[in-house]
Amino acid sequence: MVEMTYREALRKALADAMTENPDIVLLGEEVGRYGGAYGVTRDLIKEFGEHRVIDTPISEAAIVGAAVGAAMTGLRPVAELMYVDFIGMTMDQLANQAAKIRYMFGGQIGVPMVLRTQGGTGRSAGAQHSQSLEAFVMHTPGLRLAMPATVADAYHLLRQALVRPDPVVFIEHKALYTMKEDVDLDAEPLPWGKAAVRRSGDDVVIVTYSRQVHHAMAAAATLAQQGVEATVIDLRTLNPLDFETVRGCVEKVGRAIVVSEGVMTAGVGAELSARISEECFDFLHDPVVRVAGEDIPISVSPALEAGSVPGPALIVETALRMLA
Amino acid sequence: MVEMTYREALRKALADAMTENPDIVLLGEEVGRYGGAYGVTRDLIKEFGEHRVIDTPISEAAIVGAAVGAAMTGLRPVAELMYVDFIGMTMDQLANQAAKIRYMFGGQIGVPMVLRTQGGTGRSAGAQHSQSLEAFVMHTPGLRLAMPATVADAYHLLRQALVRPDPVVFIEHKALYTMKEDVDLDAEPLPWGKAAVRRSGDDVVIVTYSRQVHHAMAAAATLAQQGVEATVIDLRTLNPLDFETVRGCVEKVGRAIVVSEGVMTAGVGAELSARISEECFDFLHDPVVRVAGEDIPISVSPALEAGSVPGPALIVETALRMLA
Amino acid sequence: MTAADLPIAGSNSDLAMLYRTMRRVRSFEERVGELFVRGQSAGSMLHLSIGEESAAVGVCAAMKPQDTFTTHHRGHGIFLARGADPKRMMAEIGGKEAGYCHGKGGSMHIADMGLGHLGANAIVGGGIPAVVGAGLSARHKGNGAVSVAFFGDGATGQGILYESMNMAALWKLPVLFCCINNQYGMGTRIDNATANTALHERARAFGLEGETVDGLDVEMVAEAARRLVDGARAGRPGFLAVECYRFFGHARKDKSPYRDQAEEELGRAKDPIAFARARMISGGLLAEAALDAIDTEIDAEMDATIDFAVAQTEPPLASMFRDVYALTEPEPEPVRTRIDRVLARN
Amino acid sequence: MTAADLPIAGSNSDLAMLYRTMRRVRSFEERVGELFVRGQSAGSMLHLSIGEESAAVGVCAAMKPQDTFTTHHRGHGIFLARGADPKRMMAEIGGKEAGYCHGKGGSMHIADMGLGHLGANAIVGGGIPAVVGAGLSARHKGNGAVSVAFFGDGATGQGILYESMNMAALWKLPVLFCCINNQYGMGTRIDNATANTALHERARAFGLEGETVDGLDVEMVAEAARRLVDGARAGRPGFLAVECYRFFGHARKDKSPYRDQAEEELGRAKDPIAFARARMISGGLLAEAALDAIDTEIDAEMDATIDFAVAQTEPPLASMFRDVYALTEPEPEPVRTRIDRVLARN
Ligand SMILES: Cc1ncc(C[n+]2csc(CCOP(=O)(O)OP(=O)(O)O)c2C)c(N)n1
Ligand SMILES: Cc1ncc(C[n+]2csc(CCOP(=O)(O)OP(=O)(O)O)c2C)c(N)n1
Ligand SMILES: [Mg+2]
Ligand SMILES: [Mg+2]
Repeated sequence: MVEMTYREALRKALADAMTENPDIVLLGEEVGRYGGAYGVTRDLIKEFGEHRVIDTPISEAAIVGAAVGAAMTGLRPVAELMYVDFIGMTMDQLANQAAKIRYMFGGQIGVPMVLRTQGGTGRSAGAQHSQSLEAFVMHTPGLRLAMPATVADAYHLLRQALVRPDPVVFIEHKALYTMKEDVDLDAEPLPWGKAAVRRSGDDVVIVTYSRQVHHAMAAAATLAQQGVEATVIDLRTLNPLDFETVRGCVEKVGRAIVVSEGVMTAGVGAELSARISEECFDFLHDPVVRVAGEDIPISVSPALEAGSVPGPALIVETALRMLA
Repeated sequence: MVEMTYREALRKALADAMTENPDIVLLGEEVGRYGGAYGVTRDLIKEFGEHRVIDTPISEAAIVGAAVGAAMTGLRPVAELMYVDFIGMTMDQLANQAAKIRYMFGGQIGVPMVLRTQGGTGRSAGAQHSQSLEAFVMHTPGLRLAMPATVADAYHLLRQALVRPDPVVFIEHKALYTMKEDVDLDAEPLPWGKAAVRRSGDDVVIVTYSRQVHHAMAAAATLAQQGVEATVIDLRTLNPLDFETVRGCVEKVGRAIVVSEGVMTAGVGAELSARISEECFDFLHDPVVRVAGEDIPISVSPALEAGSVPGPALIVETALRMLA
Repeated sequence: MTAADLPIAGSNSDLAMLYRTMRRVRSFEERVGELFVRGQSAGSMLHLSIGEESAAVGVCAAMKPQDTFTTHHRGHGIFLARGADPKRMMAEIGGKEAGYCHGKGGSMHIADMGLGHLGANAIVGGGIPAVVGAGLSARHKGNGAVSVAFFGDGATGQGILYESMNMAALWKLPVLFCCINNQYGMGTRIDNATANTALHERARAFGLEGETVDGLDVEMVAEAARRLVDGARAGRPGFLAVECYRFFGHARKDKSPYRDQAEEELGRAKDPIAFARARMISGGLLAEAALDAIDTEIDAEMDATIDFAVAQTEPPLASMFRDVYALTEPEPEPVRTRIDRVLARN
Repeated sequence: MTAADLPIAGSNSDLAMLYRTMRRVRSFEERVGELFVRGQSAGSMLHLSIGEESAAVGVCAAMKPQDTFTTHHRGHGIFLARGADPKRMMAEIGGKEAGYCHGKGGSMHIADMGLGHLGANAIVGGGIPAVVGAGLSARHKGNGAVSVAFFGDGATGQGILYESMNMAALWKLPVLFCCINNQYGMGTRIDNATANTALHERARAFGLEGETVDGLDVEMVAEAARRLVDGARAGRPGFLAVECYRFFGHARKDKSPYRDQAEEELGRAKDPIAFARARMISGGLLAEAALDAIDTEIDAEMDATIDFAVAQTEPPLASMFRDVYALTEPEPEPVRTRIDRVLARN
């Protein structure tokens, strides 16, 4: 067991993978000399040189496009998008190229690249630097999607993403970088695509991912003090989606709350709520409840920002009322 | 009553609105001399001149960005995106700028623009020219979203979009342009944001929009022959979403099928299914069923293309089995 | 307050006025830094324009009241040069209700339609195409307005700049693209971001009038800007690169470890304010004492902006749902309300 | 079949071979038109490269087996010049299982890794940045491969072209940007899309080697291409604009009402095939009869591609779910299966 931050685990995953596989290259804005806007790639340029840790101009579309071309010609690129909020500039290269190339070309070639980025609220960064846009990716066939909540997953999911045959969008959460955990990285990790039941309880199932896993765990602890036992599922990857684990827990418990930081309408929570309601229909004592981000942009005002996304209190309140 | 095609209705809406409001300008690729890739703007440049019908270079991002700036300075731009598949290049200007400007700037100014585009399958146009990407728009607070299914709505929804205070994404369906209907354009239209109950029946409610409305109506006719009466709801706009009409019908009938052409996962169907399941829980005899596009890209092969999206047969089959 | 009835600070281009405006910008930016240190700013994404004041002041001096503009994330100085109220700016940077955007926008999203400020932008390059649209509006209305896009050297990596320049040149719009080249995009020096740092050559290749000017001398900047803004007004859109140096880190937390001392000292020596000051003294335009008096007066004014901002209240929580759509439209339904409805059955 | 063991059609640049290859391209494209007329093509989005054969053939003649490339939507000729099997191409255009992409890609998405064809693209500009990545791969592997992006004049409106050129120049990658300037993007003539039609000037402004060559003379195109491809291989990325004319409509259904007869006749007079033919005859390189024989042989070969394509079967419906992800991964669950599970309870 060693204590490590989410940021350090990500950095170690990159360093270890790059040591093992000489074809892995990083490219993105400030990934080299600056060490990454959030420090994830700090000093990797010293270790691997500027031909494997490539500082790019501010050209998100071409960064992703270059990664696509590199992946098609034998490299394993890890492109960094500094904020997931900038995905809008890359959506054509991501959704029309990376996601569809294997299919359009009849399976001749894949695009084994990873797009690392980070999202979420927590830094008063405003409407264009605080979003949770994973739904765009989840709605695009051909793209895998991983969103680690824990330090161990930050390491293992990134290592696993780096051996997947298809493009993986890997979304970190800016509020988790400094989170510390004791981890044993030699312990056998959960397989790629498997959800983790972080806590088991028979009263309600909370299905979530990324930072909201911690809010859900905090809520579960509070609920326990009031005699309510919650199961907390950390999906870890949204594509593939481990619905079997969700189904198993929900059919046992009969109540589900799905939590996501992204805006509620047509978001990831909608997919989860719909699937649970459709496929666990006869097992539900109560309707599935979505706890999600408000259908509004994020403000810089810390008060408004905090008010725009779910926290433990809302999850607790929702669970208690559901069980009332 | 006059007979008119969907295409002609759209063109008339633009012409009538431009005649009434001199600040309306059209800009986009091929909207002028060429008359629009699908002929919607044919000859408008002759009628209104090249300063109001502006042929642009192939620069989707800047087209939308220019429309944003024009809308902020007193014009009412209608930007045309030739295929909704190209929205990836515009998502930053659309979702980070157009959608958020009013909010970020504290309500000082709005962005009253319309982004006209078209989507869907039907022309063997392949993976990058056949998508249904409305979910991206529906998931973006600040953007209104209209998707007309009928000739009358093609006219009225576009006229209404052109007097809305906020940005409207207006998505036509490429397979409907040649569809003819008898319309009385002087008759009072349904208000903006109101869904239309196209047919009423007590056995199952089919909730859909755009081209799938016609598939649903065809399915309903077939079902009627087998003694099954379906209600068909045409949502007309997805933002605002008229959930009250959906609720009313579903609570009465107790069974719902939601149909969309876009891929199933995290799509519009997910939002509709989730809301119905959550809010009409006690009224549902059966789980809501989503009939949607497969979670795959679209092929040029006509056979594979047709197999990738819902048609009347699948809707009929689903309804019959639900009622079995 | 509209541009018409407000004295556009920069619009007087005599050196004393240019000096005063540059000095106000720097004094304000220093106070922004202090607001952050005092933990009163909304976040740490504060980008100071210290060292590049001549670009903001020189170009704004060439603009007319009806003109409009967009800025990048480092836009405080530009807006001040245009005549912004520093108190409301500081309040916005503090995320307060009294700010220009009621605390929703903050440092990177300040805007003011009254002064023709179509908005700062946190997306590098994000505000550039809007001036093409503003140019179309000006052509349509024939109001003789020019629209200026201010952006940094880093934005030259964004394709949308070229799409926009191409349109402006094609349609001969009254538009100016102003690149404030402070040599850095975060930790990346311009020569690590492009092979040809003579940025105006690109603009010319698209058919624009293109110039590069040394930002050390605000009078030269103002002169070049006047040439290009007047040209734009006459249907000859242009591009102006102002060469300067980013004196401090990218944002408040960046200590610029990626560049060396020597380079920084050289860069900071290119100080447009010190340069203007020296010229006025040597030219006998204003005496040292008079200039000191101006500085003291300005610093006092700017000190007051901190006290003002700190004293302001946070926006009310309910304002969160306002302005997503026009006020005439229903506000988005809060998640709580939706949860209530779903659970109402219990 | 890999580039190594296949005779790259263009790679021999004596005029007879260049003529033969251009002639094969035109003959194939004429058959594509016929396939459409016979209702045997998958859709009508078929973009013929008739009139611009010299660009495809001249540039491919300068490429080596290890080189890679991407094309735009008008890419049949380029792929043929690279040595594609016209039967499999025609089958793909017909949406058949025997096609290069098993009927999933069609005319606008043909690719073949064996010949280094990284793919045609239906997104204008969409295939351009891939060559930057291919350039990074070549640098990393030291395999001396050059990657060429073929695109049309219309793609010069796309910002991603400039982002890509900037990166290639900055990193000195073995990359060539080849703009096939057929004067039109759909109905928009180049001078209605940009103020400066000397496109190579932009490339130079970004630090690339930039040239424009007249597509009438395939030997001149091949010579310019060799200069630039060799330069790219040596670390001097380049840009080549080939001036030609789009003889027919944009796609099968377009009759080009937006341009006048006179202009079309002038444009079609710039025929690289007729030009090469005349030169060979006048230069005594090949006699009229010999050339006619070549033409007849080629036309016969291409006639066979139609029969082949028409005779092929549609891809099996189940193949719809294949290749969304790698074959080692589970296929996406069909909607029907999901509906079955939901309704199973009944
Ligand atoms: C689209 C986008 N990419 C990246 C960023 C992160 N970022 C913010 S400022 C900046 C550097 C911009 O440099 P420059 O344009 O020269 O402006 P300066 O900060 O020097 O004033 C970067 C990369 C962003 N905000 N938006
Ligand atoms: C991003 C994008 N925008 C628009 C289109 C529609 N479109 C297809 S081809 C074309 C014209 C392209 O012109 P050019 O690049 O010169 O190629 P050419 O057709 O002349 O070979 C347009 C506008 C598209 N396919 N992709
Ligand atoms: Mg800079
Ligand atoms: Mg062309």
